[in-house]
Amino acid sequence: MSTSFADAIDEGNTVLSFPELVASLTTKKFDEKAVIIKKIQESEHPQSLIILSKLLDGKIYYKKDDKTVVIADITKKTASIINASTGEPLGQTTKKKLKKVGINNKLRRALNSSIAQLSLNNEDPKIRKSAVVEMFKNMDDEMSSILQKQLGVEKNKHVIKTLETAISINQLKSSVHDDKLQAIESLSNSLYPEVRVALNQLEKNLSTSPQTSQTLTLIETTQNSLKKIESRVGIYKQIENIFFGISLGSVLLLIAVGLAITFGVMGVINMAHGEMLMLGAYTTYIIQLLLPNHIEYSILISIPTAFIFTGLVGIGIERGVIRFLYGRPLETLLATFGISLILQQAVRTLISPQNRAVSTPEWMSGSLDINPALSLTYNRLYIIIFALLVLAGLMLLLNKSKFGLQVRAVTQNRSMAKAMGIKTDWVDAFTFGLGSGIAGIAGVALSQLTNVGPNLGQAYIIDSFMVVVFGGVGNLWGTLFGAMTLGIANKFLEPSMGAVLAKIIVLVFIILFIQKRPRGMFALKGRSADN
Amino acid sequence: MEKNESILYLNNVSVSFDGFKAINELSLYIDKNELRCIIGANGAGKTTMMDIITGKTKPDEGEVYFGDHIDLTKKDEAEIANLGIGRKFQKPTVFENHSVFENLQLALEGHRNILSNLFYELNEDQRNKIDSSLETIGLEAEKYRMAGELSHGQKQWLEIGMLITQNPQVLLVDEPVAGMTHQESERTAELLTSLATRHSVVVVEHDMEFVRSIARRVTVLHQGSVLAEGTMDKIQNDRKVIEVYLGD
Amino acid sequence: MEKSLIQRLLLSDTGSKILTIVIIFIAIVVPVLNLLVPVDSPLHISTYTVTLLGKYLCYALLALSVDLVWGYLGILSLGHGAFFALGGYAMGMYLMRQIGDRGVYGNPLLPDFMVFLNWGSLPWYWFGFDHFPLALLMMFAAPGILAFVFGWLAFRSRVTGVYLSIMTQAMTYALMLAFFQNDFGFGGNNGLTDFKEILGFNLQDNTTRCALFVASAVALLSGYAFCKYIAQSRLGSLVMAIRDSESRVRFMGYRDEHIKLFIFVISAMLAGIAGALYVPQVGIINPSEFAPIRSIELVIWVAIGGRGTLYGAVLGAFVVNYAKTFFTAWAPEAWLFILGGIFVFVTVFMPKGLVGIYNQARSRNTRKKSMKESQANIRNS
Amino acid sequence: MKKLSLWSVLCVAMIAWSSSAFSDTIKVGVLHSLSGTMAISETTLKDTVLMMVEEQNKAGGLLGKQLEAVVVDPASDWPLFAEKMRELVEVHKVDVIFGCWTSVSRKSVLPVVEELNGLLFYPVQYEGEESSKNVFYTGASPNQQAIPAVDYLMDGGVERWVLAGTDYVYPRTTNKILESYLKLKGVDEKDIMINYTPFSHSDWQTIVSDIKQFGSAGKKTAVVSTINGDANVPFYKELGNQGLSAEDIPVVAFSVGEEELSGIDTAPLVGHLAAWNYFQSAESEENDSFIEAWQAFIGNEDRVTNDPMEATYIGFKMWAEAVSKAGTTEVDKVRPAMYGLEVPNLTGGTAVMNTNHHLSKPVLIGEIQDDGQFEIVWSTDGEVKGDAWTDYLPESAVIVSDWADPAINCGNFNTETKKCSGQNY
Repeated sequence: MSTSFADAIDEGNTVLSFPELVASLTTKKFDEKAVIIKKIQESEHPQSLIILSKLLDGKIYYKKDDKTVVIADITKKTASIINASTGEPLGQTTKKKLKKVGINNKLRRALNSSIAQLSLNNEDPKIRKSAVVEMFKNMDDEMSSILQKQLGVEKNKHVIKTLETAISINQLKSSVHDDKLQAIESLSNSLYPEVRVALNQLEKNLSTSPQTSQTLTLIETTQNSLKKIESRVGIYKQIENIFFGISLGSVLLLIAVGLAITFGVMGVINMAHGEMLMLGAYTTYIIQLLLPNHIEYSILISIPTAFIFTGLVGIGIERGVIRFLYGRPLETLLATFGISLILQQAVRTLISPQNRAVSTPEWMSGSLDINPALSLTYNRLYIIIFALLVLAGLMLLLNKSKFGLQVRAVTQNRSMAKAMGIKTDWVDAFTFGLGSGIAGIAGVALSQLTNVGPNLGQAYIIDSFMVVVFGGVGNLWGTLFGAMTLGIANKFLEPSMGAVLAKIIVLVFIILFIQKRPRGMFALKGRSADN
Repeated sequence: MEKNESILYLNNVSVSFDGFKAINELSLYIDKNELRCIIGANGAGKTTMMDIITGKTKPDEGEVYFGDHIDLTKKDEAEIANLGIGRKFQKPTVFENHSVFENLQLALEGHRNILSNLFYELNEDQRNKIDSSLETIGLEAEKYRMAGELSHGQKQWLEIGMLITQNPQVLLVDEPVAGMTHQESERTAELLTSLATRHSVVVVEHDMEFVRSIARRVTVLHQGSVLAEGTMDKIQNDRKVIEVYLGD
Repeated sequence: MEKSLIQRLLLSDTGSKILTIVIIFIAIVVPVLNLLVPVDSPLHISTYTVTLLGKYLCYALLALSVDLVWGYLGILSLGHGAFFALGGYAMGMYLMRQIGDRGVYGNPLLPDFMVFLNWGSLPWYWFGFDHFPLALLMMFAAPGILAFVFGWLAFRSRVTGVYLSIMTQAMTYALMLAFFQNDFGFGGNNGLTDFKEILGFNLQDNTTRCALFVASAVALLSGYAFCKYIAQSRLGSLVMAIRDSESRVRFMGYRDEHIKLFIFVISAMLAGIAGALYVPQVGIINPSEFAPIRSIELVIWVAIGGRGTLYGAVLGAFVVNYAKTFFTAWAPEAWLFILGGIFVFVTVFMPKGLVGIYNQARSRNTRKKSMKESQANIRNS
Repeated sequence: MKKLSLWSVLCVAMIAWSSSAFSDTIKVGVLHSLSGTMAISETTLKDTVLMMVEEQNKAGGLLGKQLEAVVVDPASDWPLFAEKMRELVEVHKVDVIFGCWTSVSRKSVLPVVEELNGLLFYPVQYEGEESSKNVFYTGASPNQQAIPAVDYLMDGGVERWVLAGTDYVYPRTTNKILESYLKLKGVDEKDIMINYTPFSHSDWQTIVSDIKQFGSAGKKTAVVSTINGDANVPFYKELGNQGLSAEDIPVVAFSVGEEELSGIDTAPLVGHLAAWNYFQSAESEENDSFIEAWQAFIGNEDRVTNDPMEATYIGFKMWAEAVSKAGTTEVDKVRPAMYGLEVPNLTGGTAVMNTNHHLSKPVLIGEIQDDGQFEIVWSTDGEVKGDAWTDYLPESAVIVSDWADPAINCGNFNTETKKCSGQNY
């Protein structure tokens, strides 16, 4: 089959039927597949779009026995298959009997462009729009006239705008001076990188062509348009940077807020705090392992689970070790360091020394595109919101609830609180549990950003101490302020001096800052603070 | 004008913490070899006043002078201590892991820099000085005991003893009889009165009976400034004082 | 007179006595058994043991420096690894320059890592390190100056307790990040390695190794005597007075921040010397020595040995490191459980460390004895 | 008193320990971190060696003796690597050591293994610039990984390059080599962006955004990543979230293999590339049986295999063969027996040990699939000979390594000065 197909391509005139085309996807050669994809697109067969998008998703297989090309939906070891060229269901089979139709990046690009052309009439305006954007890269007159036609029937104003941009990009190549000028001017409002590329290219071409007054005007207009675009892009770049800073800040806030309880409120130098983060992240992993078909909800389930689990571990640590060490804060450091070693090795032994894969649910992937120059990633957005919610919840709990009152009473005057009938033992245990639990839910968030492995905690422990100390111990507003300041400072230093130097500078800044305010940003002042 | 006669001079001093005025336009003059008692309710600013004199807290405004021309607001704690102002804390503060003897030895005047301490040897004079301090505070028998093992009252005395060994011109004594038995209080009263022959002594105290037993001149602080000043009798009959302090 | 001073410093109490005897004993016996006894004799001590014990001696000196600031001055430094590493780097730079043109690229001036990273010339801060006296000076000065600057800032503004600990941690962390950078000119992650000789003696030679071993022992003992001298002086009383009640000291007219700075700098220099002796014996210095975890670990040695006694720190360094050596070979998968467990156990149940247990047992014995005596007295009367 | 007794216990333990070394097995030292930051990668290799030892013993051992693995934990602590190496050779008297990961650990043990004339097999890809008499390098050197990968991308029309790496020797050297190679191929300086990040870097927002901008200049752009293990997950996550797909800006990595992918949600990574000498998806009988044996040994049929494992496999097979050939485990006899030795590799070809102590191996390029495996999209025609010294750095171009040629007989022979430099033994 495939040899005859190769011959067919060589001759270039044989017309293959649609099923024959699809069947020839079983070839191993990527160049041949590229031609087939183009032909499938041009065939205008109702199955074309489905086949191409399934191919892009890696869902096209062929049966090892009779080489039937199928769309397969694989779960674990079984697969339900559909005949690709007819769309007729072929029932169940096992994964072992199928072989995947592999693609590479070149094919992915070809597929994307083919799918885009087939999607111009899609019902969803978003898909129509991205189909047009996909075409920016290779605009020509033929494409332009197709889009012109599309412009006639298009209703959605966003899509219309994109279509106009696409046509203008092509119009830059026009030989008519006025058309060119008009295109340049109209493109000055577009932030698409492709537009900048096209304008830059145009400027380059113009500067090498004969310098008539017309070309000079064109050059000037192009430069003005580019300048306008660049300045807007610059502004969005700054906004993006602030967003990066806030998002880094919110990660710092999440990892530090648990420590603000155990260290800030209780005075325990909790070196095992990082391992609480780690346990929270592993909880997410376990939940996903237990509910492989509900990845979408796994994070939501993980949050309370991690809170309870790490909270219980925290209570265990408090009852087992820390309660013997009150009044000896520096020694809690040593004991909790020992605990952190044990927890790390426990994870290595019980789960694996390797990192574990935690999937990101659909709703947390991708980004919110505000415009072509500014898009905010969803996972970061959610984490910012989540961090603020956690902080708010914690503040409510500490300031408004009876438990919070008891916590404050115990930390301010233990013996008095005891005399008033507060069970200080249990308040201590639950406060430590609360701090640990919050570290656990921070771990859930971290599992969406970074490695879930035994070393996870180590990577964050110093940062969390810096945030708490910088913000001022015992004050949650200080923690918020500290996290955000450090996050934003880091992100503003990073572009000019690189990630490492930025971090070093921030650390040196904290060291110097503590000289000025030995008790952090939001510290209590006056006599009581000195004792 | 009064500046010439007084050894300690506070004029219009104010300090505030987070908007709360702990000391409010306070003016106070202590004379040479005077025994002054300062009383006032909790939060009246007694300890903050001591903090200002000893350089722990810098006033927001106002003047603090030691002798005629030494501006204390420009000095830090160690400098002020070396000028001759000693302080006893509210909570007895001695070096609990050192013996009584060592505590007094560290308080001996002179030898405040590092190297001379590294190569320090005690001479006969200094031994005698320590012994005489021990005698003054009546702790001869406890000479080699750890300070941490002393009773509360003994610690108070030891701290006063350290002040004496330091030989300052002014002694600031914060609540010397807190937690003492009646006899101990009496002994402390004697001690302080005898000290006032050679030093200026400022005593901050709650215990009215104790104040009455030693006081020649009493200052009443209220909300960070002086409410009344004079002899004990005068104070006891002052209407304002009765209202805010003695009244309840 | 001279003799009495030595007696006072090294033989004044049981701990010091045992320590002095043991160190002198191994400083003599180990090299002899390594160099003079044939390899197949059962009495032969392997080079492995020599380097291992040499490493422990350096760690013990480091632990001593930590005990001086923690046990006596009351400052829990979580950044002493940085001083150790700086001393090590100073030695490492000297050793690198000693390689000369014997590097793999044969460049007489530049160390190998600079050659393959295309460095044109030697950075200015590498100049002079080919002279041992200057390098020796830097082994003291580099950690000393860092400690001075950091301490001056921190003690002047009265950063204390937990805050100070966290700041020392930030200091060593920042240095670790900096030294990890290849642009910094200290070999990045690979650090300095491939040393050939020290003062003209081949480092792979057993005699050189034994000499370094003896030098470490001597350094440890002198360091011990020096710390003991400080501890027994009036300055020592002051230092402990600062630990127990800093404001009292200040209101007595002492410049507590100067005293703290003095001790901190001295301690940093001791740590630097430990690092400088450590590097030629293990053959590598790398930024991971700056890792905050490392500094925490060495605080734990002191805690386990028992702080505030000096000999406790030495004991702790030996015990923990021997445990580590032993368990990483004996139970490679579980040694962290054991070590972590020991840390927790010691902090909770033995706040005064191993030395504390011994002292407690002894004082219980003496108390028992005195009780018996007094009972006997009562009976007699 | 207590202390004295402790000391005597210590001394006795040590003497007893060192005298227990003589027994009738061939000892195989395993020097891989089982704790600390490197445990993530290294425990797998420890298990691989244990499996190889077990298989060899089942097949009758070597020279009629059983093999015995001696496992120690250097705990990702570089000076400890040197100490443990000395322990293995001096105390345990092992005949060969399989171990180390990352150059710093190798550099740390190098003086020890040379001094004691040990035999180390280093199974990880590295920056080259080394050839020790006592070390066999079974991982890839830059010309077996980086340069073919760049060639492949260049054929695919890439004109603009981002060289992103973790700031340590391997990326620095590799990028130096690539930079000079790219310039040699006519790539403009402006079209190369170089970026270094610290170990375990976790916040990639700014850098990915920079790459995005760099890649939007109209020329086809690719990222050559020498980012080290831990930092990869957040890097790829950020790439996916900021919408940089493999079709737009492919990333080719030299330190991301199946093992690393098993810790990542691969869905957003599909299409990104890696260059190795081995992929689990390679189709050969040796590979199938190796995977089967591995999964059975570890008791997990989802456990993956990777390139350093193949390097360990080849190293072990070669050593075993060389020992049989030499009839002894004596290092000085085994070493010459290694040269020219051929062992089937797992991708269907043959690995040859060259006289510069580096292997000849094929180079493969794979695209990441959503199941965490690689689809092999390109491979070299035959085996590529590993270079100890790269030809693309001026200082190193003049150096060659040959341990068999009596005229050279050293690891870094300068062809200009005709001298060997930097040899300890």
